[in-house]
Amino acid sequence: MIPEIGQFALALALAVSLVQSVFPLIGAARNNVMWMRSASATSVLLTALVAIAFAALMWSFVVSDFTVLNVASNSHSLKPMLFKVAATWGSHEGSLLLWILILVIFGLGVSLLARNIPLKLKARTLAVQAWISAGFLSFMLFTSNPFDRVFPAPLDGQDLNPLLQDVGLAMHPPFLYLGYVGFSIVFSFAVAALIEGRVDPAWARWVRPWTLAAWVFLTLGIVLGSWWAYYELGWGGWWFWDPVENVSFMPWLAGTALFHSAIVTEKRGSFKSWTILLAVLTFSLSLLGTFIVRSGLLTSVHAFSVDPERGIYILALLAVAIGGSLTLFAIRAPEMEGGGLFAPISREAGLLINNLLLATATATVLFGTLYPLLLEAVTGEKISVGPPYYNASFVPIMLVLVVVMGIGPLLSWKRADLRGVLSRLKWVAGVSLLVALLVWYLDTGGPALAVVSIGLAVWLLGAVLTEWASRIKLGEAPLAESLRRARSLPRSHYGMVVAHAGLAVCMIGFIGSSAWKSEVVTFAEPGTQIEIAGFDVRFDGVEQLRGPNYLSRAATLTVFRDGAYVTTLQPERRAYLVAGTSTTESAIRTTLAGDLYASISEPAAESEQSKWTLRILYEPLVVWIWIGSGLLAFGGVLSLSDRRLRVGAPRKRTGQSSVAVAAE
Amino acid sequence: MIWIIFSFMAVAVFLTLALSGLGRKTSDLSRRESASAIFSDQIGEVEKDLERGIISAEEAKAARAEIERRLKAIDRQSDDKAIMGHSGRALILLAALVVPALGAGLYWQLGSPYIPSQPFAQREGEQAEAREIADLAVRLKSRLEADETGGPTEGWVLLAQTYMRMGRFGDAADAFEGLLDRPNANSALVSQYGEALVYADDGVVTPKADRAFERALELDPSNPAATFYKAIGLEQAGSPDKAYDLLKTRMDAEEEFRPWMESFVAQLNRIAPSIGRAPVNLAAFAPSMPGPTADQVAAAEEMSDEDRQAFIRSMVERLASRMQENPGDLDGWMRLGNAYSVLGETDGARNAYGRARDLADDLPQGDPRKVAIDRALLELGG
Amino acid sequence: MKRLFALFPITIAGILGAFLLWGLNPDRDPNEIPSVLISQPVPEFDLPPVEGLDTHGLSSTDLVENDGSAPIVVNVFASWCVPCRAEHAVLTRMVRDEGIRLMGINYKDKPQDARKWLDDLGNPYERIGSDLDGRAGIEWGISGVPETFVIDGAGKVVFRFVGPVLGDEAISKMRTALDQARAAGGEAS
Amino acid sequence: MIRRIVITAVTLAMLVSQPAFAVEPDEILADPVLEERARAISKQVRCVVCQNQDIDSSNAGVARDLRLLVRERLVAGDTDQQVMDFLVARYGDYVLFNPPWKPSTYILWVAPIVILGLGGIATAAVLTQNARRYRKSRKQETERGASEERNPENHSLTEPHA
Repeated sequence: MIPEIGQFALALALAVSLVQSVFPLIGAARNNVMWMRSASATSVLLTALVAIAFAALMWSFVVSDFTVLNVASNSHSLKPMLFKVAATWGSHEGSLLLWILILVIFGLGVSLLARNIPLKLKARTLAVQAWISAGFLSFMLFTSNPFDRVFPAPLDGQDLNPLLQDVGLAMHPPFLYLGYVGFSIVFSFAVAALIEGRVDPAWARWVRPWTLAAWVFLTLGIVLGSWWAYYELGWGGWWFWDPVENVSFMPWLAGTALFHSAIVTEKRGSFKSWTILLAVLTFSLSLLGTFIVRSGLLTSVHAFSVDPERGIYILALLAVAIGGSLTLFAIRAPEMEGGGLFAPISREAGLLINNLLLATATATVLFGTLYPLLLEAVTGEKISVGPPYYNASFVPIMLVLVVVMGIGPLLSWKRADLRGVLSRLKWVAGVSLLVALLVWYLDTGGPALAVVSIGLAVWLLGAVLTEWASRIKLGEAPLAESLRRARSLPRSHYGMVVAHAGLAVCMIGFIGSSAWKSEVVTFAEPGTQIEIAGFDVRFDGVEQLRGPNYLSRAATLTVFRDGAYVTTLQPERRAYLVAGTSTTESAIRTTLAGDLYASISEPAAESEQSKWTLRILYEPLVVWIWIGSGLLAFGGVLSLSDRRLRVGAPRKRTGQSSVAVAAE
Repeated sequence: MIWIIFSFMAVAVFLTLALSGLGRKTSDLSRRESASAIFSDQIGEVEKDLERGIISAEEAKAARAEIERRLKAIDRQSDDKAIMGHSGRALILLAALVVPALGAGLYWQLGSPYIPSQPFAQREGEQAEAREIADLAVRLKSRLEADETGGPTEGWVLLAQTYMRMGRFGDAADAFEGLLDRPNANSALVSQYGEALVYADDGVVTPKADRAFERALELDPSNPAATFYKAIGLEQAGSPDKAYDLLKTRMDAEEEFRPWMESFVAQLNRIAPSIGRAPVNLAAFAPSMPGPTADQVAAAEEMSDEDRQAFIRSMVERLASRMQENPGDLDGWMRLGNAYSVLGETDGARNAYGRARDLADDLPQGDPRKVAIDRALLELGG
Repeated sequence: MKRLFALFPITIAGILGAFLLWGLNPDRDPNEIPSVLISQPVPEFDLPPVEGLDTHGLSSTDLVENDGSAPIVVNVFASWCVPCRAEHAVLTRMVRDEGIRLMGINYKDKPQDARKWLDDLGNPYERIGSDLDGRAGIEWGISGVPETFVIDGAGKVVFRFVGPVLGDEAISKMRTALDQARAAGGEAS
Repeated sequence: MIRRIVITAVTLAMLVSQPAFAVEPDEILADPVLEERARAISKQVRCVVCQNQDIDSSNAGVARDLRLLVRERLVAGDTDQQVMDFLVARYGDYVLFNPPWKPSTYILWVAPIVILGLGGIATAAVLTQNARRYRKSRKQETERGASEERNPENHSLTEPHA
């Protein structure tokens, strides 16, 4: 019965979303307050209904109701409760339901929180949001219904791919979707502004916090996925330039460009049409990601289902959403210009260059991801575009961006003194050059890119600190004065400082773990000693363990350094009984200097059960990636907590005459 | 119960929609209000930044001047027209009515209200049964193996059939295999052996299985299961026309309706389009069976598409109500399931075949109806 | 000018959309890799027979020095490969009814398994080479088992089929390729 | 449970032979320099059966065969390029993660530069246009005194169709 309630709730939700797509929009065009206001009620209703459906599905997973096809094919009675819950969004259908749930929750957020934006803008935004909801609800109900039933029910389920039974990966999709879908609000705002034909100051105000929130979630989502790949796949990689990774990275890049450009739009009224375009494109790239992951269009390690019919449906959705909004853009954008003027050397110009580079980087990733498809369509030839391409194209662009990032925040609005800024940064430049030379000296013959990147990371870190120091007049004014200034510096400013420093920290991690990684792969028998990166690792043997739904072989590795005991590592190889597959559970000792990473595989041969394939890696500085990404996200949160962004738009001034509103 | 909940949900949706748009109106902002509020807030920020010493006095002055200019510009603009009141209320009420109706209609298409929830914990009976069967199989096997005379044929057949039910097709085939040389290995036994082989090979009729069906036919040329699988083998080898002929000949040889004909017809009609043969009508073989007569079918062919749908539907409804009165009729459930799938009503079909599947458990293993039900359920996503 | 710029995004999106639509066409298999062997002579390889089986081994010369204009079908199979069982009946019937010449490459298979398999299913192969280490498979550029190649009378690869030859579409593709090979062989001789 | 009984199209995934683990110790060459080269090559070669993975980290049987082959060729004295060519001759450009520079990939390789160039031109256009108007407005500002009311920057707010 419970699943059927979910099914019914979804059917109602689709109908409600249709109402919400129509009434507020017409209401806004015809100045009908009641119709515009109906959006608030419908968005509450929509959220309640989808939440009921989601709860129903989750309940079915929790109690293992195998009359629900989705449960039967993605769960198992023996699975740990945590993963039963997480399996709710582990499959294509369930994840789509989560997607929609987040979508309607964001809609509800607008209707509840956006008390201070013009009613018309709000009504139109919610209507656009409802179009998206209606599109995805119908997609789910007609092609991928999570509540399809089986009767008679199988006695037990088929279990979820064990690679996915992991905390990191269980949390990865919700964050990713919060990011993807968070951009939907920005998109709806942009389309509403395009329908209206003008950009309110409130528009720019509203776009920034939503963009920032979505960006923080997306950052965390991507990092969780990357972290999962690092420890779960067993060979210590964290980024593969796989199409599925790329499609989550593109909205991130575009979103980064978006909230930088929105700053200019809010503060100076410039770049309006560009900001609108970015808002549309960011969500379009999220949709493209959803499409690519779920259509089986490109080959990837971790795509969902391969079903061209679903692909056609999403492509149609994309055509309506992206095609429609960009057409609207083509009509409205030329009329939408004007804004504060500025000199070629100014904060505005710096942010423009930032946007140029980020947009180019996004386009490069998009092009690299889709090029195999384009070429295949034109010539039938099949090629692969892998990491070497992105290292040669994307990475240099980002390095230039890092140079600009060091300078940009020091520039003042309207007109800046570049010479003054550069002279303030000359010490930073000197130090980073020295560091680069030092690295080059220590690692002669190593990759040149690593040397350059380390130098640039130091440059960015130094420039960020310089900027902060100069804002609080550190060294120029008495210390007490500097402290006072440091305290009163707005939180959004600290957000910027922390996030930029986070990127510098990330860079150090990227370089360390890719340029100076060492690896030993060997057959190990009890007693085998392996030497790696100054550690002596002793293999003590393997024992059998039993988990709730798997059997495990756990190796014990004792690690010494200069004869002194350091730690014990226990990498495992798990065989999941129902799913019939094995996973590698690596064991990692993390320090700031680097990770000691161990994984084992099956015995070397059936006949030699005591001889195991052991893989030990030393990944220098890899933890800096996670720290740096944490700082990036934390910087976003700091900015969000800034009063100006949190409030969005101030409430109307008290005492101001209210505009003619029909009486109650 | 479920209908009460559904009605409650529908009413809640109706009420929320019907009342939407009413209520407090304090917080609605016009464009001008919102913009001027933001600009004055921005001016406040500039003051604060100046106080904090983030910007110089000159910068602050310029910024303030710019914002003030914008504020003035906004004031000069004409604001939105006065906003009207309650017009269009009727349409909202209409929408509030349409939404539950639309939701219900959609649910009618998608839902399966009669399938109960079956949380795993509440299915101890089934689990116990499954364990019992497994246990039984183990005991039966050890007893048969301990038997010095090799164990009675019936015992081994029972074991093999148990394995089949448990989905251990390879074991079932092995159990049957030991009986093949016994003098009482009849046609049914040999064809069941072949069937186990086919199941064990994911539905592929391997030459080994084919030989078994061959032998089953030697023992009893009228064994329909053996004929059925031989035809499937032929089709898999790329000779659908031969498969068609074989099935058709076997059916033509029969004087009256037999239950297995359903699956034969289904199979024939699946092959027919690809080799350009005429589809077969079950009614032609079973004039006495309840269902459309040849005349009715002929009449249906002359109808328009809509009429035909309606006609088929009325037939199906009659059949469905008959099944409610006579739920033990396996063939009836299968016909109903088939009719539903023709109409594209997957859930109805699934339910009907589900009922049929329960009844089919009592059938002997070689019965092609079982296969037909299982296949239908599989195709329906069951 | 501004209008032109504003049209730019929708144009790009439209073009990309068209490509994506093309990419969804059901005949396209994103995992399939086109063979570089088409219209090339068969690759060099020399495989011994399956141990304990009295069918001859297979080498490139058997395919090149093909006197008649009759095309040859080379089928890569293994006993551990489930789809191979399914296509076996089709290939057997093609040998029997259509008189094709079928050669086999037994890919990474234990001889005893292969023998049992052929015993169970029958042996339609004229020659079978045993590719224990998979090296011949690499020479043929195979990406999985089963794969089937059609070689014309002149020893050139005409066609490659990835996956089991099953179903009307696959069989008709094979027939077309065989006709093509016959025509090419006819010209050659 | 109903076992899939498949009568017609047996939809079966192609099986990849015996699973192994990424690089196995027994594959590793004694000569560290050659081994280093082998690893580098393996990381550039795409596994043909396992969707977007290099053969170095792939578990598939074919990937292992290819790894062994790469090492064999290196031991036989091939250059890196010769090894790559050997693989491309059998599997096509598809196996190269680093797309070769040739007519069909010219567009791919120049695209980033072209995009950056076009974007740069557009950015430069925006900047110079803006700078011209900015200079003009400052000039007017100084000429007319800081008369805020008539400052052309007013345009910033007067959107058309407002």
